Amino acid sequence: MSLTPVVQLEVTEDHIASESRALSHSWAQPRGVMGFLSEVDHKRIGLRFIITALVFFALGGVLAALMRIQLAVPENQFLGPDLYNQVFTMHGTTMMFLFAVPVFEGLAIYFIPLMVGARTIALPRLAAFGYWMFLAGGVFLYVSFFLNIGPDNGWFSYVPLAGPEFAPGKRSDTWAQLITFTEVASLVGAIVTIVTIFKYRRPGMTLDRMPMFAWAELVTSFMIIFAMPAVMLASTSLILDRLVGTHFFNQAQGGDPILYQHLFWFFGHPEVYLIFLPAQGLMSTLIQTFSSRPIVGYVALVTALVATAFMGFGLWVHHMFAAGLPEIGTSFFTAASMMIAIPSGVQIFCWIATIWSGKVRLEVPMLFALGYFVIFILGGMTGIMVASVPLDLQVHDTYFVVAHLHYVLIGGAVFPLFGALHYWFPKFTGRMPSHRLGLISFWLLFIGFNLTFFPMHQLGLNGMPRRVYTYLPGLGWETLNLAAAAGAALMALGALSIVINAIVSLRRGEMASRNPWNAATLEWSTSSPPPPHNFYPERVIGSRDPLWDDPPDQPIIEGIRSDRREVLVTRLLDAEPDHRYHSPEPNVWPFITAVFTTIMLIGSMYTPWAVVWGSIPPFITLIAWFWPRRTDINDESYPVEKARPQLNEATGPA
Amino acid sequence: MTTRVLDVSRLPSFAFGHRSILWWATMGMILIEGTAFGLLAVSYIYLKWRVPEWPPGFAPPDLVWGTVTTIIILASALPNELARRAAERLDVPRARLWIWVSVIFAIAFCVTRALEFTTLNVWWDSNAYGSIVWFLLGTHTAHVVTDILDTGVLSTMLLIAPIDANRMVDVAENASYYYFVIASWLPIYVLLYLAPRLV
Amino acid sequence: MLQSVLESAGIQAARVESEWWFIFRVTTVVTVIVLAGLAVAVRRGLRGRDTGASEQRMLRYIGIAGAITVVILFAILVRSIFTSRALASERVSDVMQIEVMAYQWWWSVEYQHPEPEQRVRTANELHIPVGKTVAIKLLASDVIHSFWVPSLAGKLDAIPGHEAVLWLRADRAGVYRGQCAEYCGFQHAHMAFVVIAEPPDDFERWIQAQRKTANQPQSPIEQRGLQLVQQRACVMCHTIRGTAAGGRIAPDLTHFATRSTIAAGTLPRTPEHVNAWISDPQAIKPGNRMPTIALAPEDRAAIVAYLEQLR
Amino acid sequence: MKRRLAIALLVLTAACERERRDFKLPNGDHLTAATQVSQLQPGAPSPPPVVESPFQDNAYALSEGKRLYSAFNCVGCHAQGGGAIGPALMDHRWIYGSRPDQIFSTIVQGRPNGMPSFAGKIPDQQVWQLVAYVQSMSGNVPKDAAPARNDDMQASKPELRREPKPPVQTGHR
Amino acid sequence: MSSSTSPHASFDPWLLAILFLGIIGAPLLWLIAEQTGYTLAYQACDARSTSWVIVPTVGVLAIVGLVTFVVFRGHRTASTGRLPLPLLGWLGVGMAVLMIVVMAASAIAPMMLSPCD
Repeated sequence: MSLTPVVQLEVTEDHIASESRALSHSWAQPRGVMGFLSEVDHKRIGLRFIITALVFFALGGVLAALMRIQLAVPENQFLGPDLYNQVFTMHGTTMMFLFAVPVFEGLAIYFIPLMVGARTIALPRLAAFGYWMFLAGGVFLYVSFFLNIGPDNGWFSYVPLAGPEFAPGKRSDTWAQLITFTEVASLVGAIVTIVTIFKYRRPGMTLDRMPMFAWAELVTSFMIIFAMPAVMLASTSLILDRLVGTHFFNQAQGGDPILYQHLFWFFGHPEVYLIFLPAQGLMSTLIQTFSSRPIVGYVALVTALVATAFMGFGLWVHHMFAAGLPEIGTSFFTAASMMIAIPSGVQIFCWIATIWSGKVRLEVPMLFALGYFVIFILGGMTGIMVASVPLDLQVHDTYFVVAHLHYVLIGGAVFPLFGALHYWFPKFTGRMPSHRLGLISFWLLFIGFNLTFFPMHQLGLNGMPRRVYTYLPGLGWETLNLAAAAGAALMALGALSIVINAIVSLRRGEMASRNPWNAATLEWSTSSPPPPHNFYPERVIGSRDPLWDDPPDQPIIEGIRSDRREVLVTRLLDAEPDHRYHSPEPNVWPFITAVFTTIMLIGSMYTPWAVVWGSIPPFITLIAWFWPRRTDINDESYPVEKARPQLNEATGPA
Repeated sequence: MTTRVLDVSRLPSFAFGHRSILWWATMGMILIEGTAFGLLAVSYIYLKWRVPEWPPGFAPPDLVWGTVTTIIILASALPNELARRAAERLDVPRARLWIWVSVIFAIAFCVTRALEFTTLNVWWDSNAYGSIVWFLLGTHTAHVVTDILDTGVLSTMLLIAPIDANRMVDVAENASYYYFVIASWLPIYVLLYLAPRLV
Repeated sequence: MLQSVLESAGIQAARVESEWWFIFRVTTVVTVIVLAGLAVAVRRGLRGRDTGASEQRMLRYIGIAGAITVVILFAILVRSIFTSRALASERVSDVMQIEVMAYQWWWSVEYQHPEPEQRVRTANELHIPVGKTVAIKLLASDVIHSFWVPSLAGKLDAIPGHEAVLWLRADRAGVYRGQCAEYCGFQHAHMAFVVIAEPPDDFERWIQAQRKTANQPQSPIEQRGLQLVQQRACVMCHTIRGTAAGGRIAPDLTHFATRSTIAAGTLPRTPEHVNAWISDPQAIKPGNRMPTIALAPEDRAAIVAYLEQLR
Repeated sequence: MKRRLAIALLVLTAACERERRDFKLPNGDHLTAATQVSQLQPGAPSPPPVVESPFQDNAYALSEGKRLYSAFNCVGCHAQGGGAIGPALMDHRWIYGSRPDQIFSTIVQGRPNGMPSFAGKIPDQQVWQLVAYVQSMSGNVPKDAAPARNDDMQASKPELRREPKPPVQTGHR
Repeated sequence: MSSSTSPHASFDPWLLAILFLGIIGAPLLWLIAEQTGYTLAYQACDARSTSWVIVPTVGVLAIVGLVTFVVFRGHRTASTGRLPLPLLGWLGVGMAVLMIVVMAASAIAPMMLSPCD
């Protein structure tokens, strides 16, 4: 007789009410400063990730505006070379490490548990630790910047310019340590997302009933796990070369600057793919909801996601075509760089088919999705152009590449992100965002973006190299740079209008129902904003679009204890119930561990001994983090003999 | 009115092996550090392949302590496996015994590892060969030290903290991380000690 | 002064330009078709007439579109490999060798020759005979730079510890401007150079003149200038063959007056600019390696006069 | 709390000083060399003028000093600091004084047995950078500003890893 | 080996292995072929013959072809299996076929280019 029978039971209204109250009580978050610091509710951690990342996006935007002002006219004296180099490096580093990856991780931490029907995220304390490390890294970078120690060798910090001889002072070390902070945060986010998707899905949600955004985050998290170690090695060996005198990249003692480029770009290229893969998941979500029909070609879209992820690891040498590597070797990467357009193409065709055969409502998120099409396709085409070696040798490290990367990153990731923020605003705050303000911000961003970055293609072809703090008059670059500066102003207005929309709607937006957009995924089945325990009563999933296709009388899941934070762990492939698990209680030690780890990392920039002595406090706080407290003990199996009868179930292969 | 209910209350409150959350978290860490070791090995081979003579002008590290460490590491797999099996039988005294034995083994090969560092015949700042050798050995030693401390804390937990089934799951999953530390040492041993001599 | 990928004057750049126009046309057509498809889809979606369309039929269309994408990508790939092969065939071996060493923020140029005294050292300017292929050996003395003259050929990185060879051939006489394309520090923006393609006999005359040592100053102010150059800080970094100045970490000034620009292509070489450059180089290129020297105005005028006669 | 603020401020200003990169430094012989040639002086011996080397904790100037040390061929006689024809610069023994202004005058005036005079040949700003670098060769500059290794053959430990050697005025090699 | 905790039997491990051979195995084979091709490019130049690059690439292409055939058979049985087997089946076939296309593309260049350029 199976342990999880489906029975006919009397489920009265007050039973549901009392269970909800009990759940709200046991999942409540402690108040006060200690409560704030020992947060484990995935919705709060996710929201903090998103808001902090958006603040860094604004800072990065301001830096971009400074650059555009400096380049508006030839031989401008607005920023000197030293300050301009810091500004463009901070812009690149902020946008790539402090905005792009963390904002999608924030969305994952907030929405993956809601979309797979779980009460919380797996390993919540680890997610909290990840957020604190991300915040510490961002604050550390910007404090260094205002102390004139901001990195100034570009967001990929090539050796030997960033090496011991040509980067005096601590600027290059600041960049290397920031990489340590943000990679710890994103690795932690990746593990948390993978475990939640694999083990916390609600019974009935087999792998092929998972929402597309969950697939995108799963694939992105695996990419993070295999890509981040490469930049760990690159930044660690760079800082070792600078502080301890090792010779990884010293060509006179056996090292090689090209080794740094290989190590960095093995991470670098998957990094840009793990930025726009979650956005492809968002696109499927937005298009499905606003075409009011299930997505066409679910299997094709999942295959395309997995294909893009794997192929992303085989392209990195196309960043090094100008480094003089043998032609036959680089031809492999030309072929792969061109063939990766196939999965992206298939995705675009599936979305067009969904729009074609759906009932389209042109809400603001749908507009951002259509903006994605226009901009990302142009970015993809220039991508194919730079994949060909002879052409790349002409446009590599010029403004043509700057235009390409902004088309694929802003078009590919930021537009779907703004669409998703508008789409999920009711779920975050319980209030509807204003449609009119949304329209204004979309058109400001769309026109401003194209006015800024389309002229850059021509600038690149006219021979303007990348990362120049100024340029000589008389080369035909003046009007194009002026247009770009005007476009940047429009984009700034667009970003400002989004902030206004958020603030205004927070106070005066109309109240949002559970499912204002009539979407199909599970996060719209609970109240907005969701209660601490996310769902009650939880119904077994019956189809790929539960809110549209599930029969109303799906069995309710009962038996998960409501007197403590308990979650149902299910099997990977078919989400069959496996065992009940006591989710960790709120705990302040992850925050304190992050503080001591920050002190250790910053100290290690000044003396290698800081790593030895600095690692003792985090070790002690880790013990406190994992030490079982009274509330952490699993009373069903304490003392251990009580667990004996459950033993053969617990160890079966399942 | 009656509704259909999926009653999960009789499910166990813990699980071993790949059904437990901790196994997946450990697997995540193993994948990350495995990739890091893989890339370190590729960098080693990249630097080795650039120069005709490797190690360039230095004697390769002596085999003595490296081999002793490898033997102890392989031997330490035994107490670990016994600790894991005891944990999965919820046999606390035996688990406690074998986990302490594996801590002692780990401390032993930590000592031989320290001696190993003295026989490398090269400093980390003499040339790229020295740098990559110290980096490889240093990274693995960092994993060994963290694993000793981690297992040590777990062992003291088994002594003084209240023990429930989840602690037993911790002991079992700690073993799987330990196997990774052992498994990652073997290719490094081949690269550092045998590659300069054979190839 | 040409510096554009789309106005190619050399065989290498011409092949790449034709490849550019091919891919540009193909991708433009594809973009227009896909966006048109999207527009039609949105219009029909707004009216919601095809909500009944069968998934199988749509998947078949997606399959066909995917197949077409693969075919187009293969076509572009093969065309790109043809261009690579054609470019490779331009790499003939026994041609004139020019060694270009990239420094932080200027280019040293040395025309190779079996006998050492025939070798010509100059800076920031390359003269090449029209119609003849030239092999440029790229070296970097400090950080990574990238030698790129868009109108003649693609760029190639100069990486310390690596030797890279770039083949160039100018098919039309003219002045082609190039710039460093790999971020290399404060003055990456002002690290340009000029390639002057001239008929072979003009080139011969130029290279013969470059081989001579610096001509002796005639007028008293120029002699005063030579004396000052040898007394003050110029000797620590610059070389003027035939005088006591022998420093090798800055551009060779032996035939300074034959060059059309100063400060790595930043300013045209006129006495006023040279005077301004000597008086305060940091104002023109902040962060560059030339220090400001305390010089009386008349001394500076004498030095400028001397430099201007170094034909 | 005030003490901690003071320390924090101190650390911040040190960081700002280390990272300063100003290229437009006035150039003139404003710092007259103060080496005393004769020991005779009326009344009590006047205290030596305290002259601060302007660049000793500025990382950019120290790395420029290191670049000029090889560019102006100081390595020809002093090697990488171990000394050859010229005396060693990385040890604690100083012949003509270890104060910044004394090093300044050694470079500008030159010294017997082969040290050439660079007066008028090296602008003051670069001489002060060389002075700062010479101080760093014996570890007498803050560690976070001292230059790291060069991308060349490894001749000696990079300056930032050398232990400071308090200078001793020996008057001979 | 059905576990008593749930009424549904666990999945046939062999079928899963075949499907994951397609999903993960084929791309890994392509990455390995790309790496070897890139490293052997130097050897091809030294030995003045591109066969150093063509042979491994075509060899691995053949192996991926074999993998595709095996995965296709696995997909046929998986398409009628319990959820989510059909998805894994299609995923395996899709990935294997795409890897064939990418490897075919990678094989063109070494055949057209001469060893040392």
